[in-house]
Amino acid sequence: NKTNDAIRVGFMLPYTGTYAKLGAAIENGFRLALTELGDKPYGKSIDFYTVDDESNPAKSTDYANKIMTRDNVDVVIGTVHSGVAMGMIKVAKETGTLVIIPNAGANAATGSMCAPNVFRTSFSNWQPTHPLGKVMVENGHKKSVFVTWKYGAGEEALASFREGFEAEGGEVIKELFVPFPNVEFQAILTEIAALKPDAVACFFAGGGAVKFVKDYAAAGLKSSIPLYGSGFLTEGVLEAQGADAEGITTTLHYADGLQNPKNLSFREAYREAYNEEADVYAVQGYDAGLLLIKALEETSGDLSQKTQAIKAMEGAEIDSPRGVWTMSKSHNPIQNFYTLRVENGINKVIGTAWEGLEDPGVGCGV
Amino acid sequence: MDAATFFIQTMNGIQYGLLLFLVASGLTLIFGIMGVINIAHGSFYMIGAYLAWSLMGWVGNFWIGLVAGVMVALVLGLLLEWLFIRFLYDRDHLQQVLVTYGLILIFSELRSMIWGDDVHSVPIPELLNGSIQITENLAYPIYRLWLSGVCIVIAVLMFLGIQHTRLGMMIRAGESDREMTKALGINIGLIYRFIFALGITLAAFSGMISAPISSVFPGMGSQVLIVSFVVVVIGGLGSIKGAMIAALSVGLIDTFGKVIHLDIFGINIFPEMSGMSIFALMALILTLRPQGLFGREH
Amino acid sequence: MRSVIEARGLTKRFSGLTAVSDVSLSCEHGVIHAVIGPNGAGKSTLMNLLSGDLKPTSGNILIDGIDVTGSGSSQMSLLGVGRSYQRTNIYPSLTVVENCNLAVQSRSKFSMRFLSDVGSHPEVEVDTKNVLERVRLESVAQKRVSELSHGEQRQVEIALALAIKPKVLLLDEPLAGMGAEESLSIVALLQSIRSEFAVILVEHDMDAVFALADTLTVMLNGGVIESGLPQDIRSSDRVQAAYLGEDFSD
Amino acid sequence: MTDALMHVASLHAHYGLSHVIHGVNLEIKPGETVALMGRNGMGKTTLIKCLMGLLPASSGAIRLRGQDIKSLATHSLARRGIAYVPEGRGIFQNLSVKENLLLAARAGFEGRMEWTYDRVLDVFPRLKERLAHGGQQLSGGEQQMLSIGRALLTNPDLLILDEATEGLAPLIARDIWSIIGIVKKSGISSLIVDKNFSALAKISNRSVVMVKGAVVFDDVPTKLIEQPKELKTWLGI
Amino acid sequence: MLIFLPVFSELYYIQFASKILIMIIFVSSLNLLVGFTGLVSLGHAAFFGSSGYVLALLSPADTSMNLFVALLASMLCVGVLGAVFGAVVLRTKGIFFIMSTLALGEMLFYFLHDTAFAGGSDGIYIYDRPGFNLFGWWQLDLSNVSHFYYLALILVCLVLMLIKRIMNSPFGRVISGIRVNEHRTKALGYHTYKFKLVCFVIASMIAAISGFLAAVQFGVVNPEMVGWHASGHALMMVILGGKGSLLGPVLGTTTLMLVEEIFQEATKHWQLLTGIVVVLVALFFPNGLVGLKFSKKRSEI
Ligand SMILES: Nc1ncnc2c1ncn2[C@@H]1O[C@H](COP(=O)(O)OP(=O)(O)OP(=O)(O)O)[C@@H](O)[C@H]1O
Ligand SMILES: Nc1ncnc2c1ncn2[C@@H]1O[C@H](COP(=O)(O)OP(=O)(O)OP(=O)(O)O)[C@@H](O)[C@H]1O
Ligand SMILES: [Mg+2]
Ligand SMILES: [Mg+2]
Repeated sequence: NKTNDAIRVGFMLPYTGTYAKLGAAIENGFRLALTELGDKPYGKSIDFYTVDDESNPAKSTDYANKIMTRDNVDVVIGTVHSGVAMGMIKVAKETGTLVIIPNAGANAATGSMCAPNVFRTSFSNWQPTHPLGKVMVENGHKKSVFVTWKYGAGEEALASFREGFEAEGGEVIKELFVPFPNVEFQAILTEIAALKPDAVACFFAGGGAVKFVKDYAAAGLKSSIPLYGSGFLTEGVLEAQGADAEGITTTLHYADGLQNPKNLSFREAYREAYNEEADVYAVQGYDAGLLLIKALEETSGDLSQKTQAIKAMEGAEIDSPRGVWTMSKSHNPIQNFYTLRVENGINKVIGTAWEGLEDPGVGCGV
Repeated sequence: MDAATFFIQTMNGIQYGLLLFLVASGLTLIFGIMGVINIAHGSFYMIGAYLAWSLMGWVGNFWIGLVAGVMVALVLGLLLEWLFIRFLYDRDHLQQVLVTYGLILIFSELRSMIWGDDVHSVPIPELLNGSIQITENLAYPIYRLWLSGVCIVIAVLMFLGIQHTRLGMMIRAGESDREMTKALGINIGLIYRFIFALGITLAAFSGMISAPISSVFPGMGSQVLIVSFVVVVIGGLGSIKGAMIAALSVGLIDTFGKVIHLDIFGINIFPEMSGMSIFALMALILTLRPQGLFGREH
Repeated sequence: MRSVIEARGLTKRFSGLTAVSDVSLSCEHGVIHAVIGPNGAGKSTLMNLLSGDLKPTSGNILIDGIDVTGSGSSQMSLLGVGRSYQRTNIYPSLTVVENCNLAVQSRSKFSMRFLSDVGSHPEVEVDTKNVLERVRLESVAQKRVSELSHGEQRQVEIALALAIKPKVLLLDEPLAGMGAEESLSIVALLQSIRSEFAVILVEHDMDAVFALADTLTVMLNGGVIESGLPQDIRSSDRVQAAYLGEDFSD
Repeated sequence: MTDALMHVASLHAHYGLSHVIHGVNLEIKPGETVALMGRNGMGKTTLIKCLMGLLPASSGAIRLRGQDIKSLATHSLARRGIAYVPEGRGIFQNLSVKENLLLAARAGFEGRMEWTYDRVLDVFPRLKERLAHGGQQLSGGEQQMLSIGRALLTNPDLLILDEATEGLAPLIARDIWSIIGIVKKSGISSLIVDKNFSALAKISNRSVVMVKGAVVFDDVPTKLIEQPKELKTWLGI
Repeated sequence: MLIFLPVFSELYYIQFASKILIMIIFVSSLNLLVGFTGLVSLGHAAFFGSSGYVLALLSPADTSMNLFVALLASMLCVGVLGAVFGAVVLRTKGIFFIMSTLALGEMLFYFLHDTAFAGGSDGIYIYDRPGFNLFGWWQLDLSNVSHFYYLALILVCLVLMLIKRIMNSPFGRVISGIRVNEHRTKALGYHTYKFKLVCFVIASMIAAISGFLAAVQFGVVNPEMVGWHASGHALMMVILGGKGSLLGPVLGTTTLMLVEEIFQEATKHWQLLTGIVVVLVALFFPNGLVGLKFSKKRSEI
């Protein structure tokens, strides 16, 4: 009963729970991108289907199945949580449905689990912390401590940080873990004070990021040991962190303050449409939309021509608010990473940490 | 770990323990003493934090916001008791679980509708904003110390209130035999309404005063729920003293679990498996003392 | 004749309070041994020791001459000790028949079978029927116990003790809460079955005690103050002062 | 009728679907001691539960000092001067003896304070020795004393005793009867259920006999003793 | 009607029905503890999840296992785990039992989540579903939705029959005695600990069946499967349906899953509506949804 006069787009995103905010931003960004297409692209309507994945990996294949099999969508935009994304990919491999991942960073998604029909417009966990080591060594910090939650994404971020940092001659003198999603950091901070590293690198996001940054400052460490992190440490939570975030240096593939024309117009349009400021998640959603448009252009709106669609997406050059990026062989963005520093309550771009960083796509036999 | 660090870590553990006690205090009342299983405890903690954020932001003063928040929580508690909980005292405990589970869903959604899903933080009040330098590069926030003080005060008040006042006796009597309590002329319904509301208020209050150091975010309720139950149960139902000791032990275990390195038979226990630590502690204590540390044997 | 159950120097202390101190007594088959004494004398505690519900601080318990001190209540029960409780201790939400079935089945070897049907063991129902007839509960057999009156519940309590076909029957105030007629019928019941068990009876109803008991032990403050034949006890000054009062002096 | 402390008229009560109390009429005058008798399961306890507001009556009237109290909550009934010693005693297991008593202590309906904590301990010296014990550690008899002492501490006008001397040693039972005597003398009305017919007959002003949820006899005890045949069928004596 | 569902229904709804069937097995096994034995467990998902893990760990990378061998292996491993857990938690009673089951469940959760031993927080994926080949002339293919559905349906029936059998057995009689008054049951001569342990193991093995099926259906196992949320959710279904009856878990599971499914379709605020339904049911049907049926019957009298 698949009608050929509609493009069926499914959102598999968290609409409830901790990541609900990200889910909303992604959907907003995505829809904004599609407005470029007008009302009836290629004479077809665009039908949207949604499923709230609750960020629960145990239900991931189930929800993926629901949107891919029952709703029979042409393409799925999802999701935020890495574990859920993996389940989704697993189902996508069976159904062959196109998938565009607008956030989840699990390396395997475009590594060992990679698939022709699975694309990512965000980042791999390997990416954001990889350039961090270089930035730290450039700033003269050779001995560092790494702090993260004990879970998949944290461990992947740590591994890539170590790789990048050691390649530049740095040394990770201690890895400190906090059980997920525990947010009591006092013990860790005391340990850091005792270890006296040159700098601290960390991987946190959301509520944990806010608390870590505030506690770090309250413990007085901010003035003696500089804090670095992957960009998610300050992204979207700067307001909550307030003055305590001042001076934190991070690396990320996007920054609100990027001064390219694309970004300025995107932010303007986003503000107009949703009456709020865009963030990296909105950009990732937006780029997912741009990527889909490439596929639609190539197939004149008929996504059932899968091979063409995939080919178009593989060869896409996305003119993104974050700067132009291309797809790697394993379907992950080859993109710039910027060095950001919090100054006066905003993430200021102070340089490009790495031009065109490509995830190694380990284990992907494409 | 040198002696100074060890000492500081111990202090951290105690301070965290006190915080846990505070978070669990409302549950000690409602569950430990009234015997009502309220699994929505975490939701009230979360609501407290969001209330603090919005009220304090609105009036622009921590203390006024705190008082206002306490009022709101009290009213909310009274209302909930009147609407739902009062029908449940004489019923199977599991019905209480079911109703409060429903409340979790309702509150998390209402929170999202009213306040959104953003992460926020609440500024530390001027009066308590500052810190004490303890080593050359480590400072201790005064607010945390104040928080510990509040926990101790609440613990003492609760202890005296429950063990040594008529009201405390009435609550405990009501738990043992409601009909008989009524037959002695005690309006146990009214008392329970207030105690329930008080428990809710305590939960919300702890959310409010933890907000400046814990930040305010959607999943914060479920995080404290389990640990609160752990504290109340390890301590033994109805025992304030037990809850305090349990909270301190959990605080210490959690603190040291994150920084000590411990291998057993080549398997890394700490910090690799420190997430398990408080549950292992609970399992161990309940195996040795099936009624909790200070629980009465039945 | 050898005693079926025997206590030697039983003592039980509860943090500070000695509820039972150095009590020795024994009971033979076919004998009703009554234990009386004022409230709080330690009678129920003694029963709890004999039934394994409590572990003695010191002293020994012998069943058929074999030392079984330290056995828990389920082991004691399997050794042939049946008991009724002073505070009614039955299955309120089950029917009278179900209550008894449980007791009867405890003597069988098939309780662990979870794949066979209860219907394939009709002997349980038969025994239950007999017990209910004995304690005159047939008329309420299908009622839930929680819907019975206090007195009827007390009868169920006794039925459970009888249903396990014990060697030793420990009855802790079986008549409490029973009406005059029910009391009489229970006394009659005990009379009719006395030859089958060794019975230790705790009871405050002195008419019943003197009607039933072959020997008497009188407890006070945890210890035994007198022990002997009913008529001797009745006339003992110490017992009168401590327990009976003058009403029973003749 | 107006001078009655408690007045019950054609009271009916059910447990779920089973009709247990069938149109009971009963009157308790101030200072009167009424014996409520009947075999097991005849509805004595159920009637008392209705009087205490613990079981809602299906129809009929209950008046206290002329005022309709049928729809009042149990605790306000107690506050109007009714005290209750239930069968099974209703001791608060998790409270100490002292707490059980202190919890109940208060002035009566008209502010009387005849029964105080100290007086109760004088009357029940046994309790004095057990003050710190938890409710569940008491012997059966000790619990009964505690329950009665607790009821007296509310300084009631009407004391309802269900199974007054159940489980009490003869000497103590005698004490209880004498306490009931003291209670009677101090002008407190009481409604007493007990199986000791002769003691009850001695002390009560009136005997009420229930059969299958209805009152079949309501007169002075001597009249009852004169009817051996009825005694046998109603009470099994 | 249930039998012919695959004939007329869309694929997705067959899968959804299978999901309900799987949960019915899980919830029924929990009901065996909660409703029939009076042991309220908040860690039952430990057995549900670990059964899936056993399958995932046993599954060879490139071929599919024999269904019955795999199922039996999972049940046995989980049975052993159940015996170990049970031996510990059964020392406690009441709320302490709830909390010790929670503790052991969460320990397992963190063990799976924090160590690399079984895929850590991401879990493991099962690529080749086990199957069964009857001498080459008939093939049970579990990636075929209808086949899977029938397997689940048959297992549900077997499990319900088994539980019914257990409850009508001498063992079941003792179990309900323990629920109502364990002290007296002990005094009657039953070694209650042993009975509870056997029951605990049986319940864990039945839960293993459902966990096994879930792992096969979803093709993924994850620490969330053993976490207390999963246990709690199942417990809600038991209470919602009405504990202590064979039908309760069936009603509770079906209702809650349907309600969630329908509300999820209807609105982003589906949790609000679900919450309201749960609260209302709890308030108005003190005995769960089965109570509804009984009260109707009663009013007819
Ligand atoms: N678990 C316990 N802990 C502490 N003290 C206890 C405990 N059980 C009983 N006692 C005390 O031991 C004493 C003896 O109690 P027991 O119940 O044996 O008396 P009893 O002779 O049966 O009295 P009654 O005739 O009133 O039933 C009492 O003073 C009681 O308070
Ligand atoms: N909760 C209940 N539910 C249903 N029926 C009950 C309930 N309690 C008592 N009954 C029934 O009501 C009748 C009256 O019981 P009640 O307890 O009033 O008797 P009683 O006169 O006090 O007897 P006893 O002297 O044995 O205490 C009995 O037949 C009993 O089976
Ligand atoms: Mg006794
Ligand atoms: Mg009665």
